[in-house]
Amino acid sequence: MNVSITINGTVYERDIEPRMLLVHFIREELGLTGTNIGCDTSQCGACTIHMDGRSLKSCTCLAVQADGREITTIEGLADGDNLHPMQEAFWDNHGLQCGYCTPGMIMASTAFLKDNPHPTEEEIRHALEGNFCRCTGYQNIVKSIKAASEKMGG
Amino acid sequence: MSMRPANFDYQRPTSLSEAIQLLANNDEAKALAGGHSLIPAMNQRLSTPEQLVDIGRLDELKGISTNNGTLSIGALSTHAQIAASSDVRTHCAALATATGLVGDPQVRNWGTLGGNLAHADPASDPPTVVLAAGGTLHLQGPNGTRSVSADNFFIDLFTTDLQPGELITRIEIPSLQGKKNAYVKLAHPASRYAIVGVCVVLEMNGNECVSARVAVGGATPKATRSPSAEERLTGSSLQVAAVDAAAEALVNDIAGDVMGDLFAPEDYRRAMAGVYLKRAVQAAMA
Amino acid sequence: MGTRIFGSGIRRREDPRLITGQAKYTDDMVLPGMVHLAMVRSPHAHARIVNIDTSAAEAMDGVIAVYTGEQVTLNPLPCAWLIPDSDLITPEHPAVAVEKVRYVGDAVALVVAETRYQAEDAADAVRVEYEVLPAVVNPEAATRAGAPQLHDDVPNNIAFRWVASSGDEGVEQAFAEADVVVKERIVQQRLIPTAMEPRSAFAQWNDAAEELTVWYTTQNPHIHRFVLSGVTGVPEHKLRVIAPEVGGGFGSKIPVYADEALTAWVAMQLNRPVKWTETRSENYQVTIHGRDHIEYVELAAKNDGTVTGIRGTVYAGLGGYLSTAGPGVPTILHGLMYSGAYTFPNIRCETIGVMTNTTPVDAYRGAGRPEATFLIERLMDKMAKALNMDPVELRRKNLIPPFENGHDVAIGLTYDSGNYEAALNKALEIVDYDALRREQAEARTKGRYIGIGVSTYSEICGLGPSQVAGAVGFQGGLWESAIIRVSPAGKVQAMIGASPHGQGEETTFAQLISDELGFPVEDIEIVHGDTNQTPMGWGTYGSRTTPVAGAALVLAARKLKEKARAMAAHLLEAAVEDIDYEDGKFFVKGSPDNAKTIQEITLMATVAWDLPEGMDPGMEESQFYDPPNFVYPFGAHIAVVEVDPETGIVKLKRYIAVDDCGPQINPVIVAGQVHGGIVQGIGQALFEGAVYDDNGQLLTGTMMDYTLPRADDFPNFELDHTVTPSPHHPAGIKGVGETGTIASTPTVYNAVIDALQPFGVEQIDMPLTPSRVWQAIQESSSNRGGD
Amino acid sequence: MQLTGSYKFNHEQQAVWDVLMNPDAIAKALPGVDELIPVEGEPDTWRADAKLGIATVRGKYSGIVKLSEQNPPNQYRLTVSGSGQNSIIDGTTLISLSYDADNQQTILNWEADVQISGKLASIGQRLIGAAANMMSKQFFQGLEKQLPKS
Repeated sequence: MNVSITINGTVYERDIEPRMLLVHFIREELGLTGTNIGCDTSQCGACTIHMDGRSLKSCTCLAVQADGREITTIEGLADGDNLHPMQEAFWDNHGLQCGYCTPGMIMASTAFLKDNPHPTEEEIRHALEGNFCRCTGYQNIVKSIKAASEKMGG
Repeated sequence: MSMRPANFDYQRPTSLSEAIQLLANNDEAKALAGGHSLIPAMNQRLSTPEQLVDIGRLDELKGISTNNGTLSIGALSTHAQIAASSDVRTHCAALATATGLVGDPQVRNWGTLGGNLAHADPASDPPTVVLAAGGTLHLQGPNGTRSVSADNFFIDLFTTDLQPGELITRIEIPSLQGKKNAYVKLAHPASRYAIVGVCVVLEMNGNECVSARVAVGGATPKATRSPSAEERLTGSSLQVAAVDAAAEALVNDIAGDVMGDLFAPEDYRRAMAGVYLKRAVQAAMA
Repeated sequence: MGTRIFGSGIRRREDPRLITGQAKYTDDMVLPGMVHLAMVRSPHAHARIVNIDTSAAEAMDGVIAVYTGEQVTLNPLPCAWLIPDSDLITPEHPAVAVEKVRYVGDAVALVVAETRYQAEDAADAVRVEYEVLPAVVNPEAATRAGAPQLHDDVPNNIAFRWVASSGDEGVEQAFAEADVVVKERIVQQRLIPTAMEPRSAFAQWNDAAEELTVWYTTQNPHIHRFVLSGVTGVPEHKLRVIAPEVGGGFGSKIPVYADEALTAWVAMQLNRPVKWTETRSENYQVTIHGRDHIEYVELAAKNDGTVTGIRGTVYAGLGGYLSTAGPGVPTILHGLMYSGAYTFPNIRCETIGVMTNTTPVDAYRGAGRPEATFLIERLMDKMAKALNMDPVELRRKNLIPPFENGHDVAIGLTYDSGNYEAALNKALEIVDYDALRREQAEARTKGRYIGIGVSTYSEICGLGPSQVAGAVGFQGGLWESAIIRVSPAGKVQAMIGASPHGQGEETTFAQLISDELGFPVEDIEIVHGDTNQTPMGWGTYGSRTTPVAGAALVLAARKLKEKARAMAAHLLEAAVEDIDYEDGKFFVKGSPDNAKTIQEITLMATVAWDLPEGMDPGMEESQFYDPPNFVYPFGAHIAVVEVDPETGIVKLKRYIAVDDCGPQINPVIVAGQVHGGIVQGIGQALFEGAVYDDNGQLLTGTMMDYTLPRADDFPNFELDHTVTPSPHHPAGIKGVGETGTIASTPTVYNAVIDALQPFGVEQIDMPLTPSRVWQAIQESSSNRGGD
Repeated sequence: MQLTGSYKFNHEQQAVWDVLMNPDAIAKALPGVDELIPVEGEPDTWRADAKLGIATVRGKYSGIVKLSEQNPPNQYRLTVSGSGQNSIIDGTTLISLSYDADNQQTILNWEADVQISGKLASIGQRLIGAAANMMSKQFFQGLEKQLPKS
């Protein structure tokens, strides 16, 4: 089936099997391997991207469902050479170690801040319920998101 | 070991009637709305439908509105939309709570209420609220439209009154404005599904509870009302003894049907159903 | 002089590629002509393979080959920790099961196809007929008469019996003469490491050159080259192992698994690049698990609180086959830890290593040392209660007094340095322990159940002297090496054999070099993870990278510095002993204005127009380093929890960690290591546990059932530290990768039991899930306290 | 996994027994089964293909159904073993009948030992008990439908 999906501002047209998951379309068809896969039951959140501005686990969506939609992946978050404030905050606050969960964490938290620009620490912790990290104990991830919210909130 | 679905035929009808036709024509077809129950099962190849009928873009199934206080929620409304809807908060706060507790933010962004109710997972949150709130499901199928009360819709484990080719189009919930209502949940720490979820709807006249609806989910194969608990609460002033009695009544009502698993054995679930009833009453009255 | 870079919490140099999605993990690799491998795995825990029918799979679209075990020509997988004096038996571990499967997930066939979807379709179509055999999953039960036998050559499923003792007579006497003995049966439940990146391998065979390259999710590429060479028959100089970005390991990427070797083998068969990546469910079934002990332990003491002896008998589950380091974990890394931070004079640990129809068990974060620390700290709390002493006082009474350069403990180790009471005092100060106890008492009167847990620990890490490795049967060395190479313009590449994967050594090691030589951090690149680019090393595990590879690096830098000093002396026409160094500049004593920078010196040494007599050109040094001893970090942790008796839910309210890993190169990174370790340790106490049914089916086979800790399970941790340098590390540094995991499990466990004192609850098996805590409260004889 | 349950038929015990022993009736009552094909040389043993499952979790299974230890009209053993969806299901159920003359009901009690291997074991943990109960209920309801209206 033919699909046309806009990813990070570029329109990609491909003929794909309907069963192809969006995450495989992104990683394997387009070679955008910043989006990672950490589980097979929609729990871990490593594959989180934005679809039409809202966070989505791209393992829980068929690529055909994304036909005609706008997608942002971790590769499309920075504005040219300028890191997104969330990326900067993760870097500044040691919000990552092995980095595998990081793209999903950053995508989930940037989407979260759109709905809740001034979250409390508790709200941040709750907002991460769809994302696992095994390295950081979440401590510096929470700190990073808090810092980003302060920076972005001005 | 898979995380890739088996092959299937994919159809994206442009109208509700076309969707119903496609589903009616093929016993092995499945409707795909948000896909947040179906796709995980397909990824594991536990579900291998021959055909998916993607209803995710049908405008007929979208939108949240109120009509004389009755909430009307299009089947394709996402949990996040419902949780954030001021209409829902006003008229059925418990549903806003419950949809805000489904899965995680990503799931709530794309999972739909219609898909959720049709799937009828026993540990899901919304069925419990729709049942306690006295909701009605509007269905459309090859033989036309019909309405089913939530009381009659949930039949058993993953089993509803939906007939082949039928879809949920929208869900109506009478306004609970003025009634106390709340949903509380003990979540499985890994899956986030409800071990126990309890919803109460209490109509108060001064200190007296003049009517009560109580539903429990998670503990039993389907969201279940507890007539005995409702009876204990009705006519009481929700004093500790009455609520304790209602909790005990709830536990007795469901005793034979309680499910157990590794994380929450039957006796624990049974006890928690009572505890969470008490907490639901507290939350409703808070 | 500027701020010293050693000790500065600079941002990580790894991060830009990781936060932008540019990092390349193994599964991200692509080569033209690539094909995909999927495994057909046993759904049974114990069965004979009767027949495998691959015909349907072979006929499917895109399928290139299907192989069964009989066709695979790899050598068996070796066990590489052959603990001595234990009658260890190492049953054969074929890469693909041929006659019998021994755990759910044991591979029985391989499918290769053009796409992954096709490979998985075809794997589903391979028909395997089994004769199902009875299974056994409990390591204690597996040793009993009549239990199902996994391997014909392992009678009673006992792979080894191992004893560590300070002297059996003394131990017997201590227990016979004790005023009080406390005992406990402890189940160290199985844990699933769950590195966020599943395992993956990508192999390329060059038929003409007979060269094999394998990209590999590994913590130790050089070990994997060494072993893979033996398994595949490809000689080491023709075999290149590359660890690209590795998404966490926690021990699970140390062992040599069949899958990676099979990926390489298929590449050799087909002469095409082959990729294999496990799914998470597959990861839970076949990637190693940790812990799995049933322990019978006891502690003897005098009435005044002097502990006189500790002993234990441990049934250690090893799984269906012996994993690479499997036998070493519950023995060497466990029994030798029984001294803890204390002056225990009599110690004995007996470990019975048992084969069961389960996923093989190997090193998981802390590996043996968390299990030992748990039982010590658990018994200390139990003893405090028996003696009616405050648990802090009991610990204080038995702590080893401060020492700076060596302390012998009864089990036979020499600890390097320690000041345990200082760490304990600091932690107690942070929480205001006495006030906290008053608060607890007050809360109880209001029906709130707060619990306080305190642990002191000392651990063994920085593995370790190679001589010791040999003496304890480890089939390799444990030294590290480093090469520092400075280019003509003064840019530095440092090559290390260790293989960090999230720990941040690209940053901290650059800080070490910068601190020693004065090159700015941004001019230093740490090269690791590629056997063709780095010198030999034994890998990243056991909190050894900084203690061992870091030491090699510091010594290489110092060698380089001496060369630079000699060159500077030559350039400044002074005697070498008159040359001073500061901040990357060399100058004649007293004349800092007339200095040569390290970059200038490098250039002159590299062009080599005018070298001092006898000096070789270039600015490059290499250093091998075999540590003289382990390092022994230590600390004290405190947890405050509240238990909701109605639901059994445990809420962690505060967590305080005071750790001492010597001087910290980068305190932000150290804190990150501690954070992650604490959460994994608390995971064991409260959330995680792999469960098999009696037939060997893994019931917690996905992330939907195996509970990983989440962000909202925790408060902000309160961290502090003391600094006690290791006397033998050139920069005084100890390891810190495992301390959090080692300390936090007993700390939180003891806090929960403390909270439940009014109910008389003494023991609950981990993890302390709400239903278990609730059940314990229900069953408690004195549960009237809860009314 | 041990499971137990009971079912009440508003029929005489012999009638219930007869329908329980009738392969055509069993085939009709087993959810998703069209036909039981006798296995040659094995008494009271049939091969069946079934489309089994609940809601979205549904797949093709093939297996063997066997009746044994018959003690008419009181007790027998029903053994089912099947595989599909990367899973293997082995179940043996002891079925006992007794007649409650007061209520004119035949009471069927069953005690099952079910062993599930493979995918369903690792992922279906939370629901297997409830699913087994539901499917057994469907089976007995299916049998009851084939009894003459009482």
